[in-house]
Amino acid sequence: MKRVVSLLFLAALAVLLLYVVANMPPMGDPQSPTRTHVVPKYLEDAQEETHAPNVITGIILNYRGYDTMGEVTVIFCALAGVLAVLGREKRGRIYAYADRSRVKSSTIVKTMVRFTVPFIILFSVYTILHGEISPGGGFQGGAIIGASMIIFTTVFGLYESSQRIPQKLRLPLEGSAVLTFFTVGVLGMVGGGNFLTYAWPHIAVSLQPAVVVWLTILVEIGIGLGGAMVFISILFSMIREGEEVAVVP
Amino acid sequence: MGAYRHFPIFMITIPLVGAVLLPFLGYLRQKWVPWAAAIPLVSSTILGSLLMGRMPAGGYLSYHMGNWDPPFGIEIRVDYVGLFLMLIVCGIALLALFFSRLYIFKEVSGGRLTAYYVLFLLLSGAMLGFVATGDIFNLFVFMEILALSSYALVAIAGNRNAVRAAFKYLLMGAPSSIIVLLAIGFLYSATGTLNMADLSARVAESGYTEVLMVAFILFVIGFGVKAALFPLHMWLPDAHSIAPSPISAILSGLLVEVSAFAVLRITFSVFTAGATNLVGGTLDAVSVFAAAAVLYGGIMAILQKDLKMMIAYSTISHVGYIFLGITAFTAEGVAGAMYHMLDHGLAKACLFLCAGSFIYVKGYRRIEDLKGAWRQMPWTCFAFALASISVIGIPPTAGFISKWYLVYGNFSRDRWPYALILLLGSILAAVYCLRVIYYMFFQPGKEGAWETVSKDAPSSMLAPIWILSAGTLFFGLFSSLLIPSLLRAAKFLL
Amino acid sequence: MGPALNIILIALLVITALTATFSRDLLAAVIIFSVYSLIMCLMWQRLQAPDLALTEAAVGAGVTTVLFVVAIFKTRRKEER
Amino acid sequence: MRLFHNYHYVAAMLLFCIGLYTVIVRRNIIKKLIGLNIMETAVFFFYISLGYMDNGIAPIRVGGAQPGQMVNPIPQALILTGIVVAVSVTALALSLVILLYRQYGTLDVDHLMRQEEDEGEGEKGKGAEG
Repeated sequence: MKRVVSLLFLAALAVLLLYVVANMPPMGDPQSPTRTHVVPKYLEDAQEETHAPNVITGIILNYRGYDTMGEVTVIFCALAGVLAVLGREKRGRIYAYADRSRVKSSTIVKTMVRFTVPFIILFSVYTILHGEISPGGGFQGGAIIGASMIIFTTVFGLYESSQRIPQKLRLPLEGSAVLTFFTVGVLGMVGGGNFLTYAWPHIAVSLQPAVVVWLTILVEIGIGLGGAMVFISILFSMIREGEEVAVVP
Repeated sequence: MGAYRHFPIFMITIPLVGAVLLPFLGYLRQKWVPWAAAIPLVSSTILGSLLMGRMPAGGYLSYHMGNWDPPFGIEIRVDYVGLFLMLIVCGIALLALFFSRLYIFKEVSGGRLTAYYVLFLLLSGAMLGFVATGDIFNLFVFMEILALSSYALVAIAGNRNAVRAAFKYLLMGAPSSIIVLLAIGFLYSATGTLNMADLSARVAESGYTEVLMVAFILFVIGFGVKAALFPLHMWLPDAHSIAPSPISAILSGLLVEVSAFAVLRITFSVFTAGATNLVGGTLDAVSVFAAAAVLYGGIMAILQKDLKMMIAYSTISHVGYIFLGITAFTAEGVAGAMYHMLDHGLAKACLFLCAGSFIYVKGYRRIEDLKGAWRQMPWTCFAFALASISVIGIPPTAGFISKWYLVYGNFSRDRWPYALILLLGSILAAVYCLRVIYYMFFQPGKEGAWETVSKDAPSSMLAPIWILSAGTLFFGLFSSLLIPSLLRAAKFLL
Repeated sequence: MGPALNIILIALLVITALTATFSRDLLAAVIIFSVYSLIMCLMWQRLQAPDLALTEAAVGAGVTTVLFVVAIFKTRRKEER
Repeated sequence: MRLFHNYHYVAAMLLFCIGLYTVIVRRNIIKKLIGLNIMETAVFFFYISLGYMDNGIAPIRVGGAQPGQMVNPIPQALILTGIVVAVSVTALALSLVILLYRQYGTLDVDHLMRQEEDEGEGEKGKGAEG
């Protein structure tokens, strides 16, 4: 019964959606509203106004920076939620982890991972710092750092990796994305504009490009570090759940 | 305006940043966390009250994020109604926070204390941002903060029921967020903009009426889940009754209202400015569902044995009231819906906090256990009675004023069946509320269930309860403070 | 080349999505879902969205999959009847 | 026929419906979460196709690329936010799943609901206190 109702609902929804698609502007039409209204200004002026050749970086950090501030709050919120539900891993050395996710890895695998992880992190740093020119940016870089730590954890186990990135290091950095955004936002106000103004009206016009570029890089680094730490903390918290065994020191 | 224009953004960001800073304090001195958590909310409340005095009547405050002009940058748009709702959010959240300080040890273990307050601040900040934003995608972002923190807060007790209720909530809430995202996509494809003010102009002249119509339907479905509109309400009774009581108060008294407010804004400030024909059919369907919600919520509330469950079902019924007000499409109806958001927020928060106070003192959750409760807990019981009167809609309270405008708004557009259903809803509310009151005051308690010496909840818990219930009385007696400006705002929307 | 490749990719997307839905082995479903994400990432690259392709490869196919795998290790691998 | 021209959109809607089907009909909760992710990616796909134009190039202004040829950057910027939101929801949901399994020993929604009914109304109140 319930199944039939839900299938009927799905069928109705599918018909509705297809009806919309059949009436939408044709894809790639240069005359469609999405093409003619806001976009031309972004494409024309983004480089001069945000000093980021990658228009997307310009939009997410500058034009729609407030959205991105919300976005980093969302991942912080997810972290707070996961920690509220599962709890953080214990501090100190008296706990060992009997994690099942740890593969019995051979020396070859261990050496390979030890060798590649620094390069992955190097790549992610490049992604973070180069975000305004090439594809990528703070969040992608952070996710890549998180992924590299995931590889490390699957091979060496949680104990090893939580020694490399201890809680003391992660705790202050988890909120760094939100804090950087807030700082940049307030600096924009001090500089005479509104919240999240990068080109401060109070300073000389010739200095503005440099300020915008440096603030952009600052925000990218903040997002990258914050994102990476949040991912690592979420992962550690999920792996450690129910698997902590107290060991007499 | 000078520095005042910066106030809304600080009202939103200070709780969010406070939430980020709180873990440090939790790491160093956990004892101070409950007090420190109040600081951001207090400052938001102060900023909001200062701004309220400066608000131009009938005007609005538009704040351009990053100095980019609206269609290009994000705009925060606070009008009189929005600021009013933001102040309600701040106030009720603050009272629930103070209530939590002692109460929370009953339901949340010490290790999760910091996480509780962090999520609490995120929830409050997100609600403020959700109300204030003038950009439709930004609305989605804040909705997600709102949703994520509320899932986690429902689950925070960590026991079987809490986790199950939270997961049920998530399984309905997450798809609804995606549906809203899809609706935003449709809207964007037909208009090419995301700013609400700009949208309302472009919706009117857009040629893609089919796309816009379906986008509106999807918006109603998406926000309908969040606001627990009748056929989409399944998550609400569990989530609201099982969450810790201060969180129930926030979810029931604020979150539902804020989602209904989002529907109101989408309906009036995006779609109907010159495009009423687009949304007419959908709104008719919504009013049928809302009427069903009034009856269903009322009847289910009568059948409940658990006090918090009863209050939760009553919320479903009241969401129906709010939607009937919105769909009435008259200034009185809309103003009534807005006023109902206020008084339902106050009354429901008060009822849930009272239920929490019974749990705190005696651990009683069932309605039957409350027989003779007033002898031990007179203050809680009287506050409960006052809030119930507002829920029913009996004259000196705010509930009466809003219900009067709702009924009037529906009558004046020849929607008399809906007006009758509103009255019937009041009768149902009287049945379920008066039953509890009857048990509390006029039934002898079970042997040993209550101590004869009065040992009510501690005064730091009674104070929030009484402020809320006095609020329902205050806004009932002095409705002329707000009603004219709400009517003017509603006329402006139509 | 043009549309043909897109259509092939879309077909693959639908096939992987359906397989992920109907497979009884949860781990297999998750791995197929990560394949789905990777195909999606190729598709986005073809639609000229390199930023998103990078993000999807790192987040959708990487982090999300790992989170799913951890959750499956913590719970059970087979779907119940 | 516009439906054929918009085949990207049609595909996105199809995937959306597959995802929604998984969320509504499949009983396993991890399956439901996979369905949620499929739904999300489908919507992202829809947004990105919305921004595409024929012979467009990525919106990165290096090497003398002309603004007129670029695809629409706005949906891409929005979806970047969307992806982050999606992974956040998934992380929280999966941690709830782990806890749910520890307490109920099942991942099946029907089994969960049966256990809920077995506990009965009165037990529910007591359980939530502990």
